[in-house]
Amino acid sequence: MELQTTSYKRCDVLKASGRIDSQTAPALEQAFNAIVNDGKSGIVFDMSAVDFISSRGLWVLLETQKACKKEGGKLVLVNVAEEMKESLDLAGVKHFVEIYADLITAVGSF
Amino acid sequence: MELQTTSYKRCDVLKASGRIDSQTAPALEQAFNAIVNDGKSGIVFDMSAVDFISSRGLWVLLETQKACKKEGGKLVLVNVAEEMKESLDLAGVKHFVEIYADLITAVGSF
Amino acid sequence: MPTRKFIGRYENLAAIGKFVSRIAQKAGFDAAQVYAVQLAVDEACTNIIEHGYGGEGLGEIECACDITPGGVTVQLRDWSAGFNPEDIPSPNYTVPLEQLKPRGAGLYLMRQMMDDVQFSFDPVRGNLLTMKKRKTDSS
Amino acid sequence: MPTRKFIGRYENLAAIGKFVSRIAQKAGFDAAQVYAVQLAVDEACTNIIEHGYGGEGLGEIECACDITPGGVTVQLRDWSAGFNPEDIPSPNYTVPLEQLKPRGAGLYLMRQMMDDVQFSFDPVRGNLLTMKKRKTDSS
Ligand SMILES: Nc1ncnc2c1ncn2[C@@H]1O[C@H](COP(=O)(O)OP(=O)(O)O)[C@@H](O)[C@H]1O
Ligand SMILES: Nc1ncnc2c1ncn2[C@@H]1O[C@H](COP(=O)(O)OP(=O)(O)O)[C@@H](O)[C@H]1O
Repeated sequence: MELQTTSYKRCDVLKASGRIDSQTAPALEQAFNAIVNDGKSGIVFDMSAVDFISSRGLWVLLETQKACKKEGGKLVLVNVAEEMKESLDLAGVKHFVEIYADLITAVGSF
Repeated sequence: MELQTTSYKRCDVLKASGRIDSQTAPALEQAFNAIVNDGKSGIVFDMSAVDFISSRGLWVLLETQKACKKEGGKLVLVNVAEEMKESLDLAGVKHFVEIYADLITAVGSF
Repeated sequence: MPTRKFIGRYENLAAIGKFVSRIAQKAGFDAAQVYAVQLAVDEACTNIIEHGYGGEGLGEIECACDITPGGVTVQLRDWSAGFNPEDIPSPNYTVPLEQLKPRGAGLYLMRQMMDDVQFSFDPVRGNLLTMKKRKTDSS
Repeated sequence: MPTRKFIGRYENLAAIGKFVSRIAQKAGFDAAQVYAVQLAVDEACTNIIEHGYGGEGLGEIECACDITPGGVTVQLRDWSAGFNPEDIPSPNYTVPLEQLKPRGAGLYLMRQMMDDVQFSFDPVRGNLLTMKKRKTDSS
């Protein structure tokens, strides 16, 4: 898994590539925490290059959402591959996190 | 020339296609005015599909910038074709209007 | 049945996922179904490592996977203490976000992703988790 | 010299632009140079319609364009009253935005886009605007 953050005026875009599983989820968690600890609570998670995300990764998203909401912001997802949508739904992510179809709309939602 | 507006939380993206000359610039002017009269002063002008813009069109951009700034907002440009950049410079547009390379950065600047 | 043995470490999850995905692909499953098989297996292996063995590098996982007339069967064997799957409640997402506990989706996802999930526990021959996914008309 | 006559209407600007662009392309100009020729001609024709004839549909524009050994030459002829180009100041962009007057970039752009811009005024044979763009080493 690789991570890359781009900062905009009202949100940071974190883009991950590869697999998010029990091995790699801690690094993702750290990257989200780094943004939130920096005082920024608007985050777009760009999943266009994510091949796989297990429940361990999905919990990272939900915990990040908790932290963002607490600071008056939000986490949103963008470019979620069709085949992983069902698991995002089953793991509760869809209830708690907005999912956008493209990056412009996601960034434009802040 | 064709026009299309997409609204985001803090800006509207106006995308034009085709030629902007003395024939078509008035329609562009109207479209910008409609946004500003709607109380919205954050505008991204997406020029990715603009083939040509004469000084008549460039003045529309500068007048729109005046109107946006007056309301505390701004007009920014995005996806300006390489061959038209010199004329934007010579007609003063580059002095008064930010130019972004991609739509996400442009929307993210609001 | 094609069978491979892995040390119970998270770094092996990618290889395990690739192993079962390839077979699911060969079985003619579509992208969403292949993903479902990989996800169920990843969740199961994570549980074996985390809850069964109680940590990384403390035991092995044997992964067998094959195409069957009805679809695909995956068998995961481990030599941990075992548990009672009946005791595990489904996750509850009807609570407000702040009250959500970051736990308990794995078993639920396995059961949703696969058509049949069976545990059998044997202190000698090891615990066997058998998961089957059927090829439906749409695949 | 390939020559075409157009009614002085803004809706004809696209056709005039296409006519000169094609020839500039054939001359081997790159995209920026072709664009420059088209822009200069568009500005000139807009001025003839707006300032020369004082409105649309009130006179004709004859557009001649050809490849020369040195590059491309465009000639625009109209039968309006004429003006003194020496009297026209260059635009000034060093003022604050609010003080900017939305006027006076046309002539300036023509001179910047082309290497040579010559006006000649003749009440009988019409006014002739001759603009030349040289092929430089880079093109
Ligand atoms: N292989 C296993 N060995 C022992 N306990 C297990 C195993 N798999 C699941 N469990 C038990 O079931 C519970 C629920 O598992 P699961 O749904 O995957 O969620 P989580 O792993 O997030 O707790 C675990 O907390 C654990 O107590
Ligand atoms: N063909 C023309 N006939 C008469 N007057 C012209 C012509 N072209 C330019 N002018 C004069 O020169 C001025 C500057 O022209 P220009 O630089 O194109 O800016 P603009 O058209 O925006 O005023 C015009 O306002 C007009 O007075």
